[in-house]
Amino acid sequence: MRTIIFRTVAPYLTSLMVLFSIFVLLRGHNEAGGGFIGGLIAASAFGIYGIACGVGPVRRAMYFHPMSVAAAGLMLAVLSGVASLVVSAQFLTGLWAFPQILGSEVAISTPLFFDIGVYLVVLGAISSIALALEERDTD
Amino acid sequence: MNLHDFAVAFFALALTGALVLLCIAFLLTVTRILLGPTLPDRVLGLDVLTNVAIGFIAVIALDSGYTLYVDVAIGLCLVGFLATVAFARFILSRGKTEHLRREARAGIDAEAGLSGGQRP
Amino acid sequence: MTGIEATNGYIALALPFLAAALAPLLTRVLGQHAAWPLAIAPAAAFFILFGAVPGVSAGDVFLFGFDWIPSFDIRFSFRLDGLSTVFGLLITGIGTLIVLYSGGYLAGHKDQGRFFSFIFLFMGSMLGLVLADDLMTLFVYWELTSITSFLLIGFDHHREAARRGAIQALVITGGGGLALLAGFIVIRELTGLASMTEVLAAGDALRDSALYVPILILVLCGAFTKSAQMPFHVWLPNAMEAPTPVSAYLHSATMVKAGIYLLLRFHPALGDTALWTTILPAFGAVTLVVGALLALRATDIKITLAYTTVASLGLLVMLIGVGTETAIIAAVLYLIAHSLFKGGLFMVAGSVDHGAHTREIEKLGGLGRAMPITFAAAMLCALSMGGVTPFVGFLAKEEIYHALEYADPYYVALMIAAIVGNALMFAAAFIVALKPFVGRMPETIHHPHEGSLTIWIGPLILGVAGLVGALFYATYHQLFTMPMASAAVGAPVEIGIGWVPHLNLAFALSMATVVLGIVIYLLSARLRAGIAGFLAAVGWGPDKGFDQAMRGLIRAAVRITRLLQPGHLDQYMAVTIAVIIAALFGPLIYTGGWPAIPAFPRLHFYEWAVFALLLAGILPVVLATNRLTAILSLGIQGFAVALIFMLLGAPDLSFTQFMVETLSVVILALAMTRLKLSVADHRPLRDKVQAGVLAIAAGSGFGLFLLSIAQRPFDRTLSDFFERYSYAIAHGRNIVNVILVDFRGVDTMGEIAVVMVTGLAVLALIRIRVGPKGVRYPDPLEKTP
Amino acid sequence: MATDMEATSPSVEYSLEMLKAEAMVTAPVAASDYLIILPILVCFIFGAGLLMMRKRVTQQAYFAIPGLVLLFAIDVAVLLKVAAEGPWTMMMGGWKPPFGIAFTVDMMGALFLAVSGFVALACGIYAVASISSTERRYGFFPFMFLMMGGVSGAFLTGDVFNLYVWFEVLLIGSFGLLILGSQHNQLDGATKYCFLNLVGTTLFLIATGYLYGVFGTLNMADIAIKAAAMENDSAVYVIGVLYLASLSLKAAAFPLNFWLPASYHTPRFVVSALFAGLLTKVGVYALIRLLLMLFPVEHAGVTPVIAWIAGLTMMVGALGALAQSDLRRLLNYMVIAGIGTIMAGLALPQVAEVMVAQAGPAGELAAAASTAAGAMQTGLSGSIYYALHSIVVMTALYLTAGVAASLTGSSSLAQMGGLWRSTPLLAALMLVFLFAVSGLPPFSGFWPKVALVRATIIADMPWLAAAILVSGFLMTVASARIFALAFWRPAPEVAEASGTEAAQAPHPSAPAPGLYGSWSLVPLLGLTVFVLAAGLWPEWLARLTDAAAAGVIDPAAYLSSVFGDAP
Amino acid sequence: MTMLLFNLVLALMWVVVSGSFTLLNLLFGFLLGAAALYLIREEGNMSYIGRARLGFSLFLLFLLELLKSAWRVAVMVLSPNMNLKPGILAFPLRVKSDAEITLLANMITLTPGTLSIDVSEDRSTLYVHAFDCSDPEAAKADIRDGFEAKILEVFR
Amino acid sequence: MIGDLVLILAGLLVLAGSAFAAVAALGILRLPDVYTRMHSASKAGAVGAGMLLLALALTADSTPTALRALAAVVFILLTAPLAAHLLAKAAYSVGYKLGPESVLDEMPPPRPTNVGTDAPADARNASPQPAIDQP
Amino acid sequence: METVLSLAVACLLAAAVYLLTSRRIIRMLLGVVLLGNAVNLLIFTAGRIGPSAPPIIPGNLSVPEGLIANPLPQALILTAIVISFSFFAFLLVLTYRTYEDLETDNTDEMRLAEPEEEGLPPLGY
Ligand code: NA
Ligand code: NA
Repeated sequence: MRTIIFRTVAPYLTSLMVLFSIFVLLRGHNEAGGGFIGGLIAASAFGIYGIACGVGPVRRAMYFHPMSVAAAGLMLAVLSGVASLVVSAQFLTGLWAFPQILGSEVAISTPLFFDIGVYLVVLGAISSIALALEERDTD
Repeated sequence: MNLHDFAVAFFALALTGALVLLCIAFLLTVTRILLGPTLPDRVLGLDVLTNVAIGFIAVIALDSGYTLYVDVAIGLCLVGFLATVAFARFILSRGKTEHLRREARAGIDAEAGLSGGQRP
Repeated sequence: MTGIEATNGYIALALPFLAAALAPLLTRVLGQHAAWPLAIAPAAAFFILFGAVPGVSAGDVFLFGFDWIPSFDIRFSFRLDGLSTVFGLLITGIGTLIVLYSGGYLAGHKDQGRFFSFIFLFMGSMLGLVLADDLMTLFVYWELTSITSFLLIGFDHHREAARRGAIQALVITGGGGLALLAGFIVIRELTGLASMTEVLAAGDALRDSALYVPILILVLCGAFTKSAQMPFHVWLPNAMEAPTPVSAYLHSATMVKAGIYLLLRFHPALGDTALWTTILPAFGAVTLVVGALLALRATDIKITLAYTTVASLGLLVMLIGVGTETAIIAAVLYLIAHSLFKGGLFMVAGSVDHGAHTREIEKLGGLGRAMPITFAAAMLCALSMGGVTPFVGFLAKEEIYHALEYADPYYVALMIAAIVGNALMFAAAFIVALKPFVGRMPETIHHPHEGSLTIWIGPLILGVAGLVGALFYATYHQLFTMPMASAAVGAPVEIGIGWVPHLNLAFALSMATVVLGIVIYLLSARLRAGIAGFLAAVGWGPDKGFDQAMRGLIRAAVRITRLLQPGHLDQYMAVTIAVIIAALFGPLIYTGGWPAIPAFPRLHFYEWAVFALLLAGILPVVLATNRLTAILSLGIQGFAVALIFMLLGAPDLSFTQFMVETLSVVILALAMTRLKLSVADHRPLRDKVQAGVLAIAAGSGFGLFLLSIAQRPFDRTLSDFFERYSYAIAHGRNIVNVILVDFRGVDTMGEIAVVMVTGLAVLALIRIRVGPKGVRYPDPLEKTP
Repeated sequence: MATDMEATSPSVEYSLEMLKAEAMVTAPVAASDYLIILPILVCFIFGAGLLMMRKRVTQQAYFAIPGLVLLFAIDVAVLLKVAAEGPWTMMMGGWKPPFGIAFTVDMMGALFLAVSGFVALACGIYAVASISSTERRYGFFPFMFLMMGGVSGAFLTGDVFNLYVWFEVLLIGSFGLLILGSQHNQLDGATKYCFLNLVGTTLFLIATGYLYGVFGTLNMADIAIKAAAMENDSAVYVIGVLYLASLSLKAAAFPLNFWLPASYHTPRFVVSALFAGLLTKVGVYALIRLLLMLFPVEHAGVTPVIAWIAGLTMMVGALGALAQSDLRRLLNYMVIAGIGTIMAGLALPQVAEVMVAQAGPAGELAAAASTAAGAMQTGLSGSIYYALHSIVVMTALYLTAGVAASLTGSSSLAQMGGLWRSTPLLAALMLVFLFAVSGLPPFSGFWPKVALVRATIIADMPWLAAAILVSGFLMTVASARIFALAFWRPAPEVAEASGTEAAQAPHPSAPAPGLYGSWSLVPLLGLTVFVLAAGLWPEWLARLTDAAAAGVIDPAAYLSSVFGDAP
Repeated sequence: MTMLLFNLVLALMWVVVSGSFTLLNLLFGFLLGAAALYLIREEGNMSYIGRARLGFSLFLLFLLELLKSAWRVAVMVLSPNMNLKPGILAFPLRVKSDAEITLLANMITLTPGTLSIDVSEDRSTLYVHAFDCSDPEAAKADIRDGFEAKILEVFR
Repeated sequence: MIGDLVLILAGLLVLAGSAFAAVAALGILRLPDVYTRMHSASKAGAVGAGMLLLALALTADSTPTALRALAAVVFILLTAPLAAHLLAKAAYSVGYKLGPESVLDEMPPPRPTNVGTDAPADARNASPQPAIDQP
Repeated sequence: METVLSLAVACLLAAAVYLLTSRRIIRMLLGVVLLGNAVNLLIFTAGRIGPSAPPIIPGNLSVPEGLIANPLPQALILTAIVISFSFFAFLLVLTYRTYEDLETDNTDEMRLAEPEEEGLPPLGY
């Protein structure tokens, strides 16, 4: 699918979609969205990038191997649960902090990191699948 | 009837009308997807179905007042595009094989009047 | 505990196992001479047990043990009374000689250490078996003897016959063992009797119990298989594939006696009923006569001895079955005598084999000069076996005829069997013990020679023991036979029979037996041919039957397995789904949990439209003959489901469903890109009908049950909780998301693990490949920074 | 740190602490209570970590083996804690039961957990020697850890839906292991395994959906309490039977056992070993947990069905074992026979009426007055014992077969041979495992079999006792044949194996001869220790399984660990 | 420079989409945008300036033409007798850069009666499917004098 | 007052949008070949969905929602021509011919070697692919 | 609504079963997707259909305003969707690889794990 037209637009579409995916991830706690959907959107973004520009650029874009991203996500999710053990709470108990940054209140919490972990896992695993399939297709 | 009442009534009526139209659109689109006859036709049908569904979501959001459904619509925009791209890619790749070129020819035959889908 | 400390008992029980552990090492260091130090173990056990004899002969019963598995109410406990002690003495005493004999017999054999280990393991098991009190303890040892004999019979494992013999022994004795286990468990669970001591104390109650018949039959299955009663006897001759020391030990003195031990042991509790006095003598008599005839037919002296063992076991079972005090005494006398002479004769057979390199009776003769000590030992044993005075065999035979001398058809029949059997065994004894040593030595035998001390000492001692026992019969009875018989009868008995013949009916019958035996000996060649001809005419025997049964079993297993596991996924799936449908409808019909007839649903028109869209998506997926249409229709129904979720207030679900459904269709397309699949996709009508029936049943069943559940009142406590605290504590307005990352975060943790593993599994699937022609492709390298 | 942050938060209402007291378990958690979550954390962290280092194939073992040791150590610690203090519960997220997900471990769970950790360690050590670098690169250890995470989660969770999730985790992990290597027969086997198991888990999910519809809760303890209050509810009955069907499929019970003989012989031996030991047993565990503990009344209603399932499964397994000419496929059927034996212990009714008839004949002798409850206790204890034994022994058998196949270059009974002569230690171990799997004393399989036969006899089901014994007999035959043909018999000469056999290419997944060194014997010896310890001195284990069975039959301790003493 | 511009656009879009008009959110959006752009660093080598200024006017044109286009399609589809003379035109391109070609192609697609199908490999020809090919040269002239001219004017 | 007018405007947009969507659907049903249908799909379809989202933006209860609806419109407009182009190119490359009523085809027929090879046309895309299954 | 949903579940399940019992893996894959959807709708229905207000707490409140749709089944279904999607992806690639290597998608023709021409096991000892 390497038409000039698609190839020109795809990178921008991809970054737009990645941005949107992060948005969906971060607002998931309060409105529709969350790590899984965010991850799927991000993976779709890379999928489009891959279809337009090939697997190589996608791999370089992600820098890490997608499966490592997924593993890091799982690790992050698990560790965000472990955090509550440090304060002698039950596993996965949500810990919240609301620091003021530049005058606005920002919510930082273990459930947020958990959701980011979900995002990374989905992004990594689904991209890995898509890239693996795509690679098979284009060699 | 003041303007407000009219606006409200008109809006409600418009929504009902829109739902009717969109249901018809669903029906027509599905018909095209089922009829085919070629794969691009069906993919096109799915693309339109995505658009109709986006519209449907918007109308339901208006109707129910839960405007947060717009997020669902956005998601559908994104993956709808992905689906079309992937299918285009699929069509392109399947053109590679001799075997499938036969299918493509058969598809064109079908377009020229033969019934779609049913071939030995 | 007086006569024997419990500690000593445990030591006696443990010594053989200790020796088994040490044997490989000692053998590596000392070679065949390891037999001497190793023989200390059974000898020591013998003396420890002998220490109990005074008490036991005074009628004491020594019990010792401890709670082994209190959770299962199982004790590791032992009982030393006359029966078990004398058995123990036989096992350890003959065992000592066998160990010495093995040292010489297998001298230089590369697996001699292993052999010693096995034989000690067996000895320990056998000793435990006879001493055990708790039924489960007994059974464990019982099965251990089966296992160890499997290893011993298969010792020469490079020969198929040895492997066959081992399997046959394991199958038959193991199978009987399972019946015995069932019998023990029935006794244990339904009567509450846990040990031999308790069983013996509750004999009357047991005999009156409705469970008597099953218990008896199960116990007899165990005893008969182990003691080689017809038709389970086939394993015994085939077990002769084992090295001769094994035959001498297992198949004469010990293992085959385990069944006899069990019958003697249970006699006070289960004996003296019509069933007992019918089944046992019947099996015993048939086994006696058939075994003796087959002994005559055999040409291999070891096989001859094996069949005489079968016959002897039959005789013993017959006597125990008769069950009178005299009969039990006779059985006890015969049992001890048999252990001595048969053990000796087997060792003689081994020595002959060792010296002449053949065991074929036709090819043997004139060895007496070259092997005088062996000849002497052989004659001592044979005379005892033939019931000639002054040997212990004579005492036994006299007592046997005493026990049967009643003018009653039942006894007459048994008496005839006994006479015929004894005469045949008399002949067999001399065929083995006399014929190889006298006459002309065939040309085929080169340099026959006497074996080493360890080879001939065993049979000689056993032969002499048979003589000494009879000569000093009072002590013999006092120490051994009376305690044993008392235990087996269940009451104190007196035995007075001596080596000096008294002129009575028994003696007359004894003489008649001898005369008949001599006749048979002289006619043995002709008789052998006759029996062989008869057997050839019959053309079938239990041994052949065993093979047929095994093959039949395997063939049947193959047929059944092929039927149940045909290798077709569609059939597996159909059966699986059919079972699931049955699992749904069965209880639904049984309990009548059908839904009430619902009112006509009131939906908005666009809701109907969405459901119509769902249907419009489903139908082509099912019916399309074109795969691509089916795949795209899949997208339609997915959209419809997503819209349903949205209409019902589940935006997250709807969002996800749209994404997932589209991605599913997309990756389906990506994967299909390369598949040169034909687009057309037809399904035979029969298939369609079968699938359709399953589909309609599954759909309607699950749908109806769902409806009936939806009609029940609902407990919404959980969701109320989530709603109340979602924002207040978990700081999230999207309750669904809060459930996912907080309330039920662990679900999500598992879920992402699934996603991650899926990614990896797909990678592995795609990257590791074996080409269509089985070519291995190189390990692909990924080029990522 | 956390309290600090919360105090400064403006959006938190002043009554937050009150709300928390209302909704959450606020008491600090004792350090030892964390044990309940550690098995999963270890599995996930090591799995993810190994995935990140998957390209460093040579270093993976240095990471994986300590991980497995740690996992086993934690599992043992959990067992010891349960033995000392009884069941305990941790509420994930700190939410009060039944709202959050409860992790509850009782004796049964702890036993399964510890034994699964044990065999995982054995398989891990074995895998270091036997798994190729390509297979490591494509995730052998991550798959294994994640699968163990699923297995551990299934044993620990006290929430039905969460159990479904762990089922899926272990299932997908097993998929990964199953296809690793991509041999053609693997692909075929995996197709059957995957589709059929997918149907099984989906049925589980369906039943869970219905369950939620009926009870409105997913917490097992909560369900147990609510179900006890319901009298003969038809929906509960249906749900119970659906769970029975679904978990029978997971456990490979007849007639839902197709997937097992179709697939277990296709992956690497060590993978088969891990599967044979664990996967089906998780199904058994869940069946005990869900059907016996949560729905005792419904269970009593279906005991005749379970008895039939058990009997037929035993026969199918034992006959199947006799019918095979390939050692691995033979072992597949032994797994099934073992499942049948285990199921026999679940076929005993809890209701007392059954024994009334039985009391008569043995009346005057019935010193040990047996009751049906006693039968169930004995049978369940036997089942759990047998399941633990089966986990270890089936793992051991596949591993031993793996070494044997690597030495002879084949796993066909017709082509293996000579191992008793060439590797007596291996052969001896094989013999021990074969006798153990046949249920002969003094090995681990004997005592549970005794318990099961006892229980079935007490419960007046002599035919089921007979089935147990007959299947044991057939297994003995099969075992003896294995030993005679593959170990005793001299290796067939190349010339002998002419004709059709020589023409056939070696089994594609048969490992190269002599692949494994003596490293592979280490796990085997470890497994042997269990087989002998549980056979010669079974009391330690019998006491534990008895306690486990008692905890299932009367789950009061389980329930109070979730809800506290006041219900 | 262009990257910075696009990054700013992304940051603004973030603010718009997330609906929180604070400096912090803008900063955050900028960082996220930078990250997102980093991902595609290889492809982002556009070489035109002033896109921000021109983009808007082009966009308005776009919308208008699009509406007209949709209307024409609707009229045609709803007319009982669709008098179609469709076909594919080969339109010789004057615009050369990827971005220009892309823009033109997309605009053509959304304008009445035409739909870009492909660009030849040497980037000299744009193949356009048109509803009305009764006079191909007139149709090509329409494009040449309309959108292409506008784009050339704007970009050069 | 303004609110009511906005509501009426939104109502009009809703009607127009759904009408366009229906027309798009009718178009793909009525038009003769895939290329002409693409016109209908990419224009009427996009405009229909866009108008409905616009109506949503007008009546949304919060600015962020409205802005998101607008963002969705922009996204649709961005992707609709692209999708049409890709689909048309793919269909043509593989050999799906124009309908019989077509009067002109100036595009060269798909070259067999070029069909769907997706070979990188220029150096920029010549990213090395790992050679995996070539022995 | 429950009635119609039950009917929808029945239809989806029936279709899934119909496809799963096929010999063609591609068709079975389609069945897997339908099965997943059927189960999701089933759980949704089992959690009862109440008000259709999405379970999202409005910005100015700390608890939902009035009755809302039951959030728990939604969360369960989300988990189930993700899992069934993962399984679908895996099965799809498995099918793809199977087809590549075994050159068939007909399970009847895949006889490698359980070959057709199996002889009897050794009948000797
Ligand atoms: Na298993
Ligand atoms: Na399994």
